Amino acid sequence: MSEAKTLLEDVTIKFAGDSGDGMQLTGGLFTNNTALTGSDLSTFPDFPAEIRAPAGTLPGVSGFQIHFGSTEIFTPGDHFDVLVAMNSAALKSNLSRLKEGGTIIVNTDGFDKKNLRLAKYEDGANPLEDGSLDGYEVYEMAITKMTRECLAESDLGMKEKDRCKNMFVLGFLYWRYDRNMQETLDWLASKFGKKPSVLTANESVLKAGYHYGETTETFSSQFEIQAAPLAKGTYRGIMGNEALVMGLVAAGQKSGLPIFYGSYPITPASDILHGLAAHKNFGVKTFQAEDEIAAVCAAIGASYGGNIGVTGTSGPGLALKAEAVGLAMILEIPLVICNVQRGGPSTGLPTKTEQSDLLQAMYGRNGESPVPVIAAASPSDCFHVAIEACRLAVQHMTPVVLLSDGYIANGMEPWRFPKAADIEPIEVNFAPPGDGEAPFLPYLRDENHVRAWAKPGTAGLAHRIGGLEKEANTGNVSYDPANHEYMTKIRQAKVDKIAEFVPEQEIETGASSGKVLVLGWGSTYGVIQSVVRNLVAQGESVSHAHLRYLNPFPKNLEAVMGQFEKVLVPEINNGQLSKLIREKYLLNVYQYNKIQGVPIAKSELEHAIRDIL
Amino acid sequence: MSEAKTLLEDVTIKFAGDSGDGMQLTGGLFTNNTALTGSDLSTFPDFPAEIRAPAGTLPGVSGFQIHFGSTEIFTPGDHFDVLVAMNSAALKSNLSRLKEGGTIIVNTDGFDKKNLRLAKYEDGANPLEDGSLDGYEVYEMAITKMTRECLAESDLGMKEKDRCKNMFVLGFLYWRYDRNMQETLDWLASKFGKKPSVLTANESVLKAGYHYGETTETFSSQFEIQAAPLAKGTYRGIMGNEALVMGLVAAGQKSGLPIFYGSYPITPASDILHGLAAHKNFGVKTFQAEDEIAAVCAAIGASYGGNIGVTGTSGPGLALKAEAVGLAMILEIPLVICNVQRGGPSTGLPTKTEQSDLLQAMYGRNGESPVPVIAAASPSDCFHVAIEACRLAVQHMTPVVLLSDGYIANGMEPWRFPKAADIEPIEVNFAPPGDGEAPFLPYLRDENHVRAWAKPGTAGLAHRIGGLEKEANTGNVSYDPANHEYMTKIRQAKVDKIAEFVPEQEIETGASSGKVLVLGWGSTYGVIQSVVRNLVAQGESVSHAHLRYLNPFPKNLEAVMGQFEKVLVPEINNGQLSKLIREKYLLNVYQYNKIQGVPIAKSELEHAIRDIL
Amino acid sequence: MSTELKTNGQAPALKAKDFATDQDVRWCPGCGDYSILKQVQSVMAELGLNKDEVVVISGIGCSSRFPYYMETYGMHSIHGRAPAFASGLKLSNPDLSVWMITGDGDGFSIGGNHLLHVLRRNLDINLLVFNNQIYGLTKGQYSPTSEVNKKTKSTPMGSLDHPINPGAFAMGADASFVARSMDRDPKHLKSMLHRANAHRGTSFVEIYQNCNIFNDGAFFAFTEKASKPDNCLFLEHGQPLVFGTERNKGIRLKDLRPQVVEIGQDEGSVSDLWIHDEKDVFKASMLARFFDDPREAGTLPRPFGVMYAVDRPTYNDQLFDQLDEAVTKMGEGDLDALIAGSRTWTID
Amino acid sequence: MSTELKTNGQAPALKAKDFATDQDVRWCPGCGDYSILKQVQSVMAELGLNKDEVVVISGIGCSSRFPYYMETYGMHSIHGRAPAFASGLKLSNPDLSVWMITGDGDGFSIGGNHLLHVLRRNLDINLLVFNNQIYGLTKGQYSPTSEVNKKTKSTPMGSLDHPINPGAFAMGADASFVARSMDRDPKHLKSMLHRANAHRGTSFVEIYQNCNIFNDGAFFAFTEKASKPDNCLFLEHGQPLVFGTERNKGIRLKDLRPQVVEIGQDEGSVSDLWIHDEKDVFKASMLARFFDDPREAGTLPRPFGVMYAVDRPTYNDQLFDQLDEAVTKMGEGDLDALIAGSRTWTID
Ligand SMILES: Cc1ncc(C[n+]2csc(CCOP(=O)(O)OP(=O)(O)O)c2C)c(N)n1
Ligand SMILES: Cc1ncc(C[n+]2csc(CCOP(=O)(O)OP(=O)(O)O)c2C)c(N)n1
Ligand code: SF4
Ligand code: SF4
Ligand SMILES: [Mg+2]
Ligand SMILES: [Mg+2]
Repeated sequence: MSEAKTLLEDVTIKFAGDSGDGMQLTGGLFTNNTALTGSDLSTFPDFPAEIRAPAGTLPGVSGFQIHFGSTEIFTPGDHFDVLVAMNSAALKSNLSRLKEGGTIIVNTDGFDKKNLRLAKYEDGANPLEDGSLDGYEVYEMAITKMTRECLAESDLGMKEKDRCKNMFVLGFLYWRYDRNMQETLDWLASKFGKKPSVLTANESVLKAGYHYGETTETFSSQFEIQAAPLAKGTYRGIMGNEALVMGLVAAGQKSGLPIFYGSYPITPASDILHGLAAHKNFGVKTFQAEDEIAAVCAAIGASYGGNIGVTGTSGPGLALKAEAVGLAMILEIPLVICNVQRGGPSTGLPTKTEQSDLLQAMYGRNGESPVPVIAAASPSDCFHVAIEACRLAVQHMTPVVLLSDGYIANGMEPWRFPKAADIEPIEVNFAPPGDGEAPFLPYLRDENHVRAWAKPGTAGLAHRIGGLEKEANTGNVSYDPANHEYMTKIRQAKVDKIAEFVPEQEIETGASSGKVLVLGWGSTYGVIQSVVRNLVAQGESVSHAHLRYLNPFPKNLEAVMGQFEKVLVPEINNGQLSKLIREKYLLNVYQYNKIQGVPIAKSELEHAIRDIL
Repeated sequence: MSEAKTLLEDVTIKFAGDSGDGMQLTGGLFTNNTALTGSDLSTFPDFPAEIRAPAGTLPGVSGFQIHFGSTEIFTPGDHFDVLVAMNSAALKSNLSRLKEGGTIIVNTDGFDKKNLRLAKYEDGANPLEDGSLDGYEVYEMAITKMTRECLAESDLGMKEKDRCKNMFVLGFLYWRYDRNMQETLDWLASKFGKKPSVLTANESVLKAGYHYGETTETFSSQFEIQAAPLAKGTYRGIMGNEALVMGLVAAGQKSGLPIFYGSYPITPASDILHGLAAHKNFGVKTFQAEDEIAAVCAAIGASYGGNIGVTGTSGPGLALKAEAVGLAMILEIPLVICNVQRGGPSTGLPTKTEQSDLLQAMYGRNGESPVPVIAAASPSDCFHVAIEACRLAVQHMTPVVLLSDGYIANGMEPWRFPKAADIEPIEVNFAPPGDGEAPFLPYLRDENHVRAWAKPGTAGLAHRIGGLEKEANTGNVSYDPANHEYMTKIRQAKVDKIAEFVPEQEIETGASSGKVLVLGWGSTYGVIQSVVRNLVAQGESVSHAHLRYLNPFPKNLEAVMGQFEKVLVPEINNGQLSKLIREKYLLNVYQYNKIQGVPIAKSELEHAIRDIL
Repeated sequence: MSTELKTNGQAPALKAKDFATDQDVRWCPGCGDYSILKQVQSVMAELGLNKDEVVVISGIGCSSRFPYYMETYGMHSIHGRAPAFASGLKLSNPDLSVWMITGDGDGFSIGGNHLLHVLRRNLDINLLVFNNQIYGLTKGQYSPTSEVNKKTKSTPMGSLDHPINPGAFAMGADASFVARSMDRDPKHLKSMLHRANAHRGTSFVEIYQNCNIFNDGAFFAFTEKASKPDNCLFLEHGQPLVFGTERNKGIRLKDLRPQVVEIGQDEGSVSDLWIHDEKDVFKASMLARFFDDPREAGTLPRPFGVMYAVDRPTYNDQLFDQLDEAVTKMGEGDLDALIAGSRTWTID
Repeated sequence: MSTELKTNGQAPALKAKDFATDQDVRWCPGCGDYSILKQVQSVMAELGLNKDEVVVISGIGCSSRFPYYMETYGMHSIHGRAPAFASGLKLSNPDLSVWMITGDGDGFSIGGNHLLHVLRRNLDINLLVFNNQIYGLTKGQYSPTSEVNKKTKSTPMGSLDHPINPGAFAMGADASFVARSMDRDPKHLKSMLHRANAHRGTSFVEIYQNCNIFNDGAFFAFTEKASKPDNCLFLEHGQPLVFGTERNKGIRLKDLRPQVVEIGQDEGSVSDLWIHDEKDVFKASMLARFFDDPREAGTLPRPFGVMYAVDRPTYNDQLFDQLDEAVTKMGEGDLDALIAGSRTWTID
């Protein structure tokens, strides 16, 4: 047992194994444990494509990446320091992202002939033997065997025993990073309390892994990562879709209105439906519709009835909702459309991330059909953005598109969560009952061009709405040319006016003027923050501004950009925000575009910035 | 009977009456007759909203406008010289567009109490009596009564007799413009040959109208409009949707492939379906699908099978097709999507015109999903654009959006039509049968980035295609990051490359450099031509360029625009082409936008140009 | 006539005309929609409905202009999707009386799937399908209920598609209430509207409606005096299937096939006749298949009335039960607890 | 077993394995889809189909990955729309053998309307619905065929929607061929595939398919040895409805309601039993309604086999007939004549 602990600033670990190896659970437990140490962290799961491939194959590999450290952490890390590989396929598909000289913890039992063949290693080749891992620190452990041995006395079946092998790895890593396992033991107890033999098995294998680290001579060192200088407060780990769910629930509570969520399952948005379905005690109604069109239409129907109608989907689903969103727009009814972007076009890369639905959100409807668009920057930000989307929708009587993406949706970060009491209430004003004398004017507008929300069931307000152009004020069908122009312009003006109700654009990091402004939106937040902070620390003249409001843009955006010589827009698409900025401000922005279904790496972005510095 | 004939350069006449009064037929017959005189002309029908309103009411008014003259005519005219009003509602709803001092030909029988009330004239008010028509030349004729009298001997029922009253007006106008009626008499004979009493009735009323003009003393003058200096050749009158139909049929003939048209009825695109359905002897297949989605998917299926798959719709339908168009894009399969634009958003103004689906055509799909977009400039241009869309689709293996609009679709103009033999053939290269040895690579590309069209049924080419991202060359499903970026970029490059296969942008009128370039697209062609020619004639430094290719833009477009101090983009929308030009060229164009569901008037455009001259 | 029917012994608060708006009704003169509008307005008055609690939701089509003419809340939505809007609305506020209007194109063409799903879910909505066997609003293309070989603008050589049988479709969708009526029998139509309203669940009422412009006379065999008695089988729960001018014809099953018999003739005794049981799903499934072309000889008559009506739980009741149950089981939602989740840590 | 069945007296040109692609099959180990894939491949071989003339078209779902594993032409399209792609394809080239694959979600949820319309149009397509009563690909939400009160990720308190009965739906859509089979009875499945292929028109074959990950055992009552005989009613045209381990149970109609009788017992004589007639739309409509929950006592068995099969003209035949007829009537299209129209004038 080694005594010396090496102090590290940050570490990135990738857990990789077969879909059946429990890597997501292992990663999750390790994450929770890490959070308790006060490290800042960021995680990202890396699922196989939708269908479980046969065990041991490359498409069957499931991964979980965690980056934690004593500084502020913004991304799950580009490359990992440590790769845990439970089988040959896991090693093969992850090796290229392991840092030079990095550490490999390998389950040698996953490298038999069959496994090697399934991982498509050349006949007879075995990376553990052929020197192809030279230059890495490789720790070979017969994890399956040791797990079985540890459970020799257990009355579990072989399959169940083998399922414990992830605990061995976890225990071993707890030892390596000098952790307290109590919290995990507690969790196991609560989870398997009713199945004593499963509980005991997991406990003993976890401990066995820890002890293996303690007792074996293989390892030279334990590592320690100190707490990050995070703001004081109480934290939890949060994933984007989870935060979105909580934000919607909070918006319901804070507005006093039921949330109605109409949706049709689609990766990576389905978890919003799952999450909300579990919160019926908050009065949240979920409706799994027959398709995306029915989902959004039901949400519009619910908004018409005075609930907050919300629908959620991903790219192809947003395309299907286009016509109905146009109706909500002309009806001027509240509606929130959550779009968790994934790799496109068409079915595309359904389990990968991308930012390529921005233009669709802006323009993907017939006619002149402006709607506000906002985007979440990180997992926890989904909470705030969800509330904001509901606020804008009900206070401005408009559909609002909320953009998230697969990376945010499934990524996790620590969150110093707010108290319910500190969340601003959402003021809602339904039209009061009519006196039956003066005719009710459903399309009369206030100073912000907003009409009243008149709920069916309210006395004296009976009126008809529809998708045909309407006469100003009365809402009666009108084919009058001048009226159409007026209505088209006032609907645009209403959306534009929202700029007065949203915060001005701020600089996140760096000076408010200088050489390069990196202007991001959505899930590139973490990588931009991390790179720009670094560059600023190195004395470079770089700043970071991050757009949460894509339509309308914050009213000072042009002025903010004007303070810099160059504006760089990094996006996980072929340049969609760039297009909007170019069009609106005639500004020749620099672009950095990556269209690979994966987040931008720090090194890539740093390179792109340095190129124009 | 007056002897003097006044020579006029051009005249605009508006026929207006109840939906049941046969104004479209009257207008059509008058148009055909006018064409024979060698005048140039342009027409536009002005239907009531979709449902026949009760007879005599304002929403029930149906109109037909014709502008003809001895100069080149580009628009149906802003204001009319002559208004034919068959009843009170027709007068009321059209009077504001009659020129000062214009002529009104009015059927006094349409001004009884009931008619006045239905037209919502104030109680007791009658415009024929209260002096409100002072300043116009009003010709009152008891048309209904005279028609009935003329048919006193006929054995037709009263309703059928009354249906002839439009012939009275027509005959009268034939006299007024000194026309030969023979051609109309021939037409009547062919149409009603089998119903002798109907034929006789129509003939006699037509002649009665003519004779009424000849014999009555009311009129001071006949008018004559000389032939326009049109190019020599054989002409016919053509409407946009008709031309589109013929263009598609021609594309089928010229490519040797069956046209498969999958569609779901929607105003103003339904007539394309109707037209094509009548051409089954050209091997054209029409499929009225259960909705727009099925329509486009069936068309894609047909293209997959080696037909030219075409679908047609209007705005809301295009929204519904978005997801499937994205599939066709990633499959890289030929597909033509005809979108006859109408007033939006949502159901909007279904019978009115607008150019507001350009951005939807460009960006209305999930993910990075570029497709070529082209637009017709005039009714006859639909013919050429339809062929061009098919050519681009099959030669570049891509969906192509063809934009028309309600104004072009229903407008008519004389057309010096081409000979079939002079239309360029469309070359199609299906992948040849495989030898069964070398594996077939469905996504192998040629130098233009175009893959082969491999028809099911071809020996040795069995392969699978789908909406998931595919590996370059093989087309197998691929989640590889670099491959996705490559494929995204090559799909974009393929579309961009089309710029090398389309004509360079030309100046239609005016010098190739100067003060103002008016840059139009679609149905504003006529009004821009007409105004710019006029201004040029007046010595102003104005030119007109008209975009037929909206994506990609012609490769010299920037250079063309660069020769002018200012570029003005007039559009019947809130500035959609302007956005594209601003974004692409960072050029601060001037805009003139009219969003009233009606075409831009000459005077309005002239004003807008003069403002920046 | 039941115009003066009073639902609860009190005079109706509103008259039929109170349900009419100030907008001009824009259907073609002579359109069957007028009669349906009138019957709906009178039935609402008869039911003593409060116009502030009624919502009429439609798609797109001539028929779907209906909401504009009803002085209630209303939404003229988009083509084919009315069932979804109506579902969301009902789930937002189950106290509303929701009436959905659709046409044969809106309902069975673009909207067929939503219709299928609302029927099986059984939300408490009254769903009226105006079947004129044509697309009226778009000026006369054939619709999914048009007979084969129909010549229309879009099918100059005749249509090829086998028509949808709305009753069979609704049965196939496991509707809990399936009825048929017609524009030209106001009394029958009103009684169906009363039944539909009384039914808890999605009430599917197909209404034959004459489009006198594009498909005039499509249903004359059923609606006109001379042919009606022989072609229409008016159903009454618990009564034998009898029809004909003299009510001398009946239906019985022979070898599992329905057959027309002359009552009093050879084999026709009333006691052998099929007794209508609107709760019997097997019988109703067969009845819905009485869909012969009345122009052909020896055909079965077309059933009118309630073919099927059973009680099963409504989606809306069940959803609200779950909301209550959730509170009972988990307590009122506590936002702070939700946000904090089960695992937190503190940095200080 | 009919593996070696030869359709035309000649040895099949291709073997089942010739219909397998080089792509790894990515379904979960144990998934019912494997068996279906295998049977389809063998049947194609047995039929002597030429792989260049077969096209397999699917939507999205686990089941819809099917085309990737078939060494034929294939298209993995978008969710729910496969019937439309298949229709367009068949109309582009009616000589192709078109097979459409869908799931209960793809087919009955988002795609219900297209299914309805392809069935009534009766294009000559073989349409296989893999019903696993769950959304597999999106990881386990309830589907339109899931039983009421199903607890899934999206319905933690149980689902509320009354399930679709696929057979009744297809009958309601006036399908010309309606059959049911299961993944775990390869022989029966193959015979159904043969029947489907032989039928001219849209052949609707529902296949019970076990999703061992998200809905394991959903059909065990029908597929497992012990319970199968008592719960499955295997249909044979012209034969009485008999089932049970000892084939001692039968179905007859009593008072127009189907009833299980013990053969040889009190009232049970084979001659009284319902004789299956797959051409009888009334009987088939009733058969399709045998949809009881096998876990409940006294229930009707679930029919497997061909419930309904009639000949009616296919849309594709009729469309091509019209194309021919048009040429006969109007002559081959003359482009010059078309362009010129009937009224021209000349300026010179
Ligand atoms: C998305 C969309 N597609 C097509 C249309 C055009 N459209 C309007 S109504 C209609 C059919 C109406 O038929 P039906 O429902 O039978 O109503 P009817 O007019 O006969 O009462 C169609 C095709 C539309 N408005 N929107
Ligand atoms: C437009 C669209 N909406 C949603 C999805 C997500 N999705 C893919 S498959 C599927 C359901 C699949 O269920 P089923 O058809 O029963 O197939 P199974 O996986 O069970 O075989 C869903 C909802 C999608 N791909 N596209
Ligand atoms: S077109 Fe037909 S359905 Fe429409 S309003 Fe006129 S008569 Fe009625
Ligand atoms: S999830 Fe279910 S249906 Fe999908 S492959 Fe796995 S077992 Fe089969
Ligand atoms: Mg209709
Ligand atoms: Mg399924």
